[in-house]
Amino acid sequence: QSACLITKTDTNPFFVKMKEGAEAKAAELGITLNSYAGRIDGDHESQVAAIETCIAAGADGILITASDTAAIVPAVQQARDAGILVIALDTPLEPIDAADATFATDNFLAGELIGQWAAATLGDEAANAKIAMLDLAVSQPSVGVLRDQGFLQGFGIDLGDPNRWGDETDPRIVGNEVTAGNEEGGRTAMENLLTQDPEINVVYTINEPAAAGAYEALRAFGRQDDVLIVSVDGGCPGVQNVADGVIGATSQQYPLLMASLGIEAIAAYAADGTLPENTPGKEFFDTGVALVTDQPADGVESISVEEGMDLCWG
Amino acid sequence: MDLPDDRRADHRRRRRGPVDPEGVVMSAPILTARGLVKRYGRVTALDRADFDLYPGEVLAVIGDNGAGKTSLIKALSGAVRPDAGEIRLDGQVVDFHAPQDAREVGIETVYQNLALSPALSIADNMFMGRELRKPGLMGKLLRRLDRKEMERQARDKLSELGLMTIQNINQSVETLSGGQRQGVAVARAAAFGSKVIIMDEPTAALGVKESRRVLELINDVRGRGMPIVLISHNMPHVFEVADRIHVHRLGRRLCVIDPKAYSMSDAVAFMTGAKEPPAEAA
Amino acid sequence: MDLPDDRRADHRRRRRGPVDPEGVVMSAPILTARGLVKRYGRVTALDRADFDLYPGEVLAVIGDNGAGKTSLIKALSGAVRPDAGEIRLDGQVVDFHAPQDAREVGIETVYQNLALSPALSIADNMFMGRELRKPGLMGKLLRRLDRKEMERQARDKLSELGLMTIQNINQSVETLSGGQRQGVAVARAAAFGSKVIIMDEPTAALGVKESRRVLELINDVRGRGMPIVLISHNMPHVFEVADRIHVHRLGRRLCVIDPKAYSMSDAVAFMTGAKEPPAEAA
Amino acid sequence: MTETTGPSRDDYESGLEGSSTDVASFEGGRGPLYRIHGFLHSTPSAVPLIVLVASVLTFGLLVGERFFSPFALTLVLQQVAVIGIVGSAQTLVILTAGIDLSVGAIMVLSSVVMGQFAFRYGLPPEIAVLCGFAVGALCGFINGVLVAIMRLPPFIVTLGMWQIVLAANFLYSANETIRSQEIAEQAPLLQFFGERIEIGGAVFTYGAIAMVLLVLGLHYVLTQTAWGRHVYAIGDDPDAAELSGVRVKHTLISVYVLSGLICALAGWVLVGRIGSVSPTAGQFANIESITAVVIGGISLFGGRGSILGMLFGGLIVGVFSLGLRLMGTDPQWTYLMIGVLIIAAVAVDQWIRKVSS
Amino acid sequence: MTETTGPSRDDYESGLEGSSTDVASFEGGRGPLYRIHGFLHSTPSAVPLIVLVASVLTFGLLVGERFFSPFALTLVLQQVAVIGIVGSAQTLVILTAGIDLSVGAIMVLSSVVMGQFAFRYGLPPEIAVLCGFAVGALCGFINGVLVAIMRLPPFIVTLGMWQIVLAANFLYSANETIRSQEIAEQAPLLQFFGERIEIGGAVFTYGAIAMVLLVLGLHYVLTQTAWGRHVYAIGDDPDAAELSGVRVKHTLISVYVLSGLICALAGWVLVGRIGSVSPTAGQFANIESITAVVIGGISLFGGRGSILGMLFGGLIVGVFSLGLRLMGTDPQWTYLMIGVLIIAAVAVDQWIRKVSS
Ligand SMILES: Nc1ncnc2c1ncn2[C@@H]1O[C@H](COP(=O)(O)OP(=O)(O)OP(=O)(O)O)[C@@H](O)[C@H]1O
Ligand SMILES: Nc1ncnc2c1ncn2[C@@H]1O[C@H](COP(=O)(O)OP(=O)(O)OP(=O)(O)O)[C@@H](O)[C@H]1O
Ligand SMILES: [Mg+2]
Ligand SMILES: [Mg+2]
Repeated sequence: QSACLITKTDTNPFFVKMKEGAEAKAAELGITLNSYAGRIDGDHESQVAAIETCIAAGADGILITASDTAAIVPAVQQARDAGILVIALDTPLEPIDAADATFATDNFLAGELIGQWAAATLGDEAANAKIAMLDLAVSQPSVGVLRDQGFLQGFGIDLGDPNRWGDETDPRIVGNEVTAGNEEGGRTAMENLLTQDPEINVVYTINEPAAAGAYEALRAFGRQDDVLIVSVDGGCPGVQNVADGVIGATSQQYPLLMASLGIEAIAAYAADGTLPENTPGKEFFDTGVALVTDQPADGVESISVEEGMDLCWG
Repeated sequence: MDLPDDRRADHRRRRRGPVDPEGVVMSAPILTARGLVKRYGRVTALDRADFDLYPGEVLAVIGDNGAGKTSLIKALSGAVRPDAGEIRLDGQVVDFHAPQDAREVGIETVYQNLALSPALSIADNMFMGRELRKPGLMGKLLRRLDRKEMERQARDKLSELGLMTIQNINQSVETLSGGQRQGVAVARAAAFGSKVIIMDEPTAALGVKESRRVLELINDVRGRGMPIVLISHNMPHVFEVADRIHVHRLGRRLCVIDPKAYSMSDAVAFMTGAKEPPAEAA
Repeated sequence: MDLPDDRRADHRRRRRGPVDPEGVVMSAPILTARGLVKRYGRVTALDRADFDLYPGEVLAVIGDNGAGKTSLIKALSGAVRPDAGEIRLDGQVVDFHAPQDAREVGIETVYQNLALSPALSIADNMFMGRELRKPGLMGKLLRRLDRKEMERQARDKLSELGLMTIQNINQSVETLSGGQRQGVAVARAAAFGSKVIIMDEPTAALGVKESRRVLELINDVRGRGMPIVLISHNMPHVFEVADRIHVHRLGRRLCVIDPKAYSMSDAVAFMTGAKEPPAEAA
Repeated sequence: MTETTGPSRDDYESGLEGSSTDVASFEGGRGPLYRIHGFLHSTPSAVPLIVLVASVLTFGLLVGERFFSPFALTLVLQQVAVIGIVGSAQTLVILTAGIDLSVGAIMVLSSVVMGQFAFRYGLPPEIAVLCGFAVGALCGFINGVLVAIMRLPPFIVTLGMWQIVLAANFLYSANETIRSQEIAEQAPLLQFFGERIEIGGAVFTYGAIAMVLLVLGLHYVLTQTAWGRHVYAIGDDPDAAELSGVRVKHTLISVYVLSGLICALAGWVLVGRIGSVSPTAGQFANIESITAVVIGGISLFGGRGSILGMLFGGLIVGVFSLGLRLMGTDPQWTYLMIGVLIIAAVAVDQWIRKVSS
Repeated sequence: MTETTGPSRDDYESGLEGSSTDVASFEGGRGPLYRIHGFLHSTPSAVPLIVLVASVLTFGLLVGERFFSPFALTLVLQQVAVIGIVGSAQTLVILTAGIDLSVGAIMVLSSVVMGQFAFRYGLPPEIAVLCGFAVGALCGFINGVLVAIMRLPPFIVTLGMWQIVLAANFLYSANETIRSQEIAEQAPLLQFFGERIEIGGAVFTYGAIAMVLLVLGLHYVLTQTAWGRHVYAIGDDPDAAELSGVRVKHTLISVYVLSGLICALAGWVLVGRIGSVSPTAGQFANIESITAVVIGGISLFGGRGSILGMLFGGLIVGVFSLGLRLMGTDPQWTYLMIGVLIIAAVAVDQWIRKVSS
């Protein structure tokens, strides 16, 4: 029995965790696991080549976090035609039933949670908030759009086209900047937005490295204590940053769980052809998302930093 | 091989076109330039230079290093565009934007730096810009080159020049010795010029035998009625083949002298500024 | 300026070291080569070539284009490593890995392609690899170059050669005329050679005046007791300055002749293969 | 003065009399080593071909028949198809001593135009494809004019174009992917190059076939026509080419336009390969095409190399990637290995040329 | 034969007698146009400086004092610091007619080594920093040996090294980020270059100061020492440099080693800038450093240009990025504009040089 894991990159700690989870479970169940990844987020062709390799290698199942959720579909179809079970991890394909199953975080919900938390924490001040949006990339990959739009929804801002960021007209948004999801991009983006409007008091970040970079910029501007930074991911360093007061709140996802569930599903399918089932009421199996903060806000469910630390990317 | 004096007498006899300044009627010049100016930053390479070339003559251009001889013929062959001045070919004002323009009206030039593509073969270089195509469909439709023929012709031209140490016609030019390269450039110009041939120091790197061949070639070309501009620092060569000598000094034409009327040492004295040229020659 | 025969007599008088093959005792050669072989792919440039240079002499190397003269002196100056054969300097076998090795033991070379850096200034080129530093702390600690001094010296050297049309010593070499570049290369070698100076066609692109200066310079250098290897296609020049003439043909030394014992036309006949050299010269 | 006064010719030239007038004849093969050298020297694509064959054999031994099967080997061809086509465009530009960093962006923009013109504006797919080619040619033309007429360095021109075209691509496409199913229903022409011929286990997509034909065609053009010689001459020394009668500007512009057209073709083939039209595709096309070109033995300084070498170079990378993936190597190790192999391939190339010369 | 027989010298040379023996004297300025030309020609960094000043003024007018304040202007300096340092390394290599695609990777690996050696192995931060420099120098040395001794093309060598070093970086770091807070507590030396001096509204980080000092130092070395002249000569024509007595191999290796050391310094400055040690940083350092070099008027063919130009080139990009952001331009449009500006800056440069020559 063999399985493939195809991630967007293998440099983002999120996917590293995912791979750890898959490897541990595969070792436990006696499955050979081959891992593939794109070079950067959005490297679609490498993923197609990886699927083709899995077909050539005769794998039983493929776990994939697609870089381009619509474009990957024909390749996925080829794999399924070859009798391989394909499970989308973390990011649903478009259409979602292009994969045999999807084990994912609801990224929109993840964004919505931090949006609600920020709005609730600010209270009445939310009406006068000045928001900086630190997004992923100009190519607007779907994770980035979902988290961004989820945040705005949760904060109570009109989305415009929910499939795009940057088209909102709400004056509370100071601007969108791209960060490439790392510290360097986060810092430069934050500096640029702060120069534009030094009064910014809410910062949405696509992930925790970008948030750490943004915090460095705020510190340089001497504004680190009067700005709320919110983020998504829930990795261990990110949760630690919540504890240290760098990040106000972050939405935690569970990549390790996704991957190990995926491997189990492939094992089951290889054994007797059973297909995994969806979470009731959803089109996919929701691996859950939780808001991690040590300043819980009314009306927004959250877990504490200690719980977050225990679960971080578990 | 003929003896020198025979050949000399011979070419004088064959010479066409009136070329003697004090002699018979002068026909109209074929190529003229008036008031050419070319500046490179702070350096003035051409300073209101004039130039006249008559049909069928060999015009030598002599001058010190840096006098502006190369700049002058580059302006004539379209390789540089002068800042001011005009050039006429057969009385018509011409304005060359590229060497190819000059080439198309029949002016062929051997540049001092040779203008060869080092990585390409000798044959490729000789036919650059006017390649031969295969006869028939292959050539017309598929525009296929006729390599065999080009190689054959290239070989012939080089043999005519006596460049016999080239072992392989498909050798790339970068593997040739300095003199061999110069031979290739001269052979190219000789093969394709139809109106004027300009040679900027064509024998500088050539051996005794090869230089002799080039001089013979110049006489042959004149025999065909085509005028030649020859830049050279070699006074005996200049005085052997030239019908008139254009002395260039400090970016402009100092005078034009008749090699029969002046001695070599006069020419050298004019070009180095040791003597003033006589009024009638200036 | 002296008259030619004066100068000629003069240098003969000043000549040191026994150089006459039929004459007095021969001292030991300073630079020798035996059995040098150099192949470029299918082309054999050097075919078991020998070479001898005696102290204080001017040795001319003549030969057809492509005979292998440049390859020979490149082997002697460390620019190419021969495939076989050995080179001795003052009787010691030497193995140069780079031109800098040869330069460090005092062999200075003017290459046919000049070896100048086009974008750098004349002064930079002349002092390349042996730059002068400022005196004092600035030079020792900060290794600061003494540009003023280098420019001054460069200017002096060029004036000695009579290259008077260079308008700006800070001009980059690419903006010089062909002859001016050659002058820079010759001036560099003359300024720095301490044991042997090798010149590969140093006057090819030079004007009459500048060529004359180079020949004077060769005599001056010999006057200082330093031997010179001169490659040239210019027979009058060769016969004027050479003490012995090495005739190169088809990649090897055909013979060595005494310019006093043979005429120019003999030399030309040997080098082109028109005549067999006499047994004693081979 | 009389004719006798001027020293018409120095008497020493009389020595020339009787010298031989033969042309040195070409010396035939002097043993096998010389033949091999002559072959390697006159056939610059031979070395990458040898490396390619060696690497196929090595992986065949290491991985076994999962790799050494018609299916897997033709899979390499499919995977390399897009890069091979882009690499052809890159080869043309690099032969002129330029470099084209905008190839990937032009490819993607062309494919997006083909898709959007068919879907957003409802044009017939044939017209939409033509529009895609027109856009590719236009981008190439702009590059060409900036390089040839304005004399800007190709690196910087195409660096700028890359950013411009890519941003235009995202702005115009609004980051929308056109899904495969829709294309199959409404404009199957766009997926033309995804169709396939199966012979035994071997699968040849039209895209892979197109790539091979394109490379062979360009090989003919580059080696057998005047235009091809001019491309080499310009790369070798543009000043010398200009002086010896090549219309450098015209030729350069034609090279960039052709490069743009080939990128558009690559965009079409890309749609066939990935099924959908995605504005985020092709991000590594630049670096991969340059890698293929350089492993293929084509000089980045222009004027030297064969386009066949580029094809072999691309296939070498494809074989290594697939082979290492099939061996289950960790992706980072794969990148590391490919890095080592890039250097090793060129080192071997250099070494062979040196030893044999 | 007697001395009189050989025609010792042709009589025509007697014409030389009396010719002038002056050296052509340098003609002083002929009006302001000539002065300007002379200045622009002898100062290759003048054009990017003019473009820089012009763009600062333009944005100052367009955006007002949010941009034209000491604070915002020094912010540009901070943002450009890392790229300016990497660009210095890139400049050295490009001046030798090479290109270094591995600068970004070496920078990141060095910073990761500094961080991991301090945290994973508990070494004192001083030693860890030294180890980072050693790693940078080692990578540079390998590049240098491959380029100088094995004579492989720099593009391909550093392309391979890029992949190798980056993969090594990810494998070694296990993709772990070391957080800013931990570094501040346990090894604040790593954040040294993040410290700042404030003068009025202006904020100078040590990193920005280090960059400026480095560029000035290298400018001195390149223009005032023999080594610098040799670097230019090698880039100009390596064969000529070798023949005229430059130890080409030694110098090339020293250039690559120095480039590696400067990249390690950039890695240290990077830690100061982003606070943490992150293996995913610096992904665009290659392309951005090359952009700075080329906008700065340094020829990619080597041997021409000034390192000051690179600094101005980097600042131009920084000014445009910040300026466009402050004008509220959409990020995608910013990318497009920067593409246009890259081309425009070089076109202006070319145009000025042409007009004035
Ligand atoms: N591209 C250039 N840039 C700047 N200056 C130049 C350029 N080309 C030539 N010059 C200058 O113009 C003057 C004339 O040069 P030109 O090459 O025409 O001389 P020439 O008479 O051909 O000399 P030679 O006999 O040495 O070939 C020289 O002083 C030279 O330095
Ligand atoms: N790098 C090279 N690659 C291949 N062949 C070469 C190379 N250099 C020289 N040759 C060949 O070696 C032979 C000798 O060349 P060399 O330059 O030594 O001749 P030369 O006697 O100096 O001629 P010239 O008087 O024309 O300068 C020539 O046939 C030439 O084609
Ligand atoms: Mg000239
Ligand atoms: Mg030679």
